[in-house]
Amino acid sequence: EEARRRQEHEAFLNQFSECLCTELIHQVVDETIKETCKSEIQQAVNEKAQRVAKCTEQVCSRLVEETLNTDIALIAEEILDVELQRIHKYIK
Amino acid sequence: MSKDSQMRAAINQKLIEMGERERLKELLRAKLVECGWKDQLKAHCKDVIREKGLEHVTVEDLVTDVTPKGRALVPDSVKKELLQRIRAFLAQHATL
Amino acid sequence: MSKDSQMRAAINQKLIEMGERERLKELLRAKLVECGWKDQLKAHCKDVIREKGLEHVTVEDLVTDVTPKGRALVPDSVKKELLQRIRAFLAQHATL
Repeated sequence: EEARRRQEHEAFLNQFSECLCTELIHQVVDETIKETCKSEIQQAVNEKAQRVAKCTEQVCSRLVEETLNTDIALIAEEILDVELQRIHKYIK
Repeated sequence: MSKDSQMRAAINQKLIEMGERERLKELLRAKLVECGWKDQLKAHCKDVIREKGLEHVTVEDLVTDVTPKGRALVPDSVKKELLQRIRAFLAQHATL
Repeated sequence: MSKDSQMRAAINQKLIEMGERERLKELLRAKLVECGWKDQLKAHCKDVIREKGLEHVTVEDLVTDVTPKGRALVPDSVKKELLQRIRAFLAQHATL
């Protein structure tokens, strides 16, 4: 009787251990998955915001550069023309 | 309440009271980092975000997507180690 | 194409599509006149011509000579205003 009871108890403890093990794994794994998903999405959002900010600055700089290149060339041409005309008038 | 249920409740209470349940969870978390599971999970999250596009993924979507793989990726060695630790605790507290 | 290049292309496309890029250039030109940049640059061109002698200066030479100062003379406030305007536009119109 004692041996049978001990055997039953052993079987119970084995089953209990297996169940607890599975339960803990599911709990910890699920919690970690949730935390990781949240932090990975947050990280992706932050990275994207940084990229948008950086690229916007680059696009802005390029636009300024392009406009300056065009305008500086136009101004230089205009001033040189004016000076040439002034000299021509003076020579005449 | 059956005898088994009573016993289960008593062990669970003991595990909580003695802080063993939290210690087991901590051990598991550490093992999941140590074996590379967490890095694999992060990489999988990044893949899904890249594939679907950030603007099309919510945290809930991502959890649903990665959970099956996340669970499947837990190495047997980690499960075995946890099981051994649970058995050792129960053996140590044989009166339970 | 890198992620940065893709992003820059997307921003530019949005600005061009809605005519904002041209409006921004016009705004910049207006600001450059308003802050005296254009007058300063004209004066600088005249100085260079005077120093080098009219017969020794081509348009290309003059552009090369005055460009560094032309760039440096753009007030930071003008650049900042332009950047803010682009940010506001993107916030209102673009899903990047």
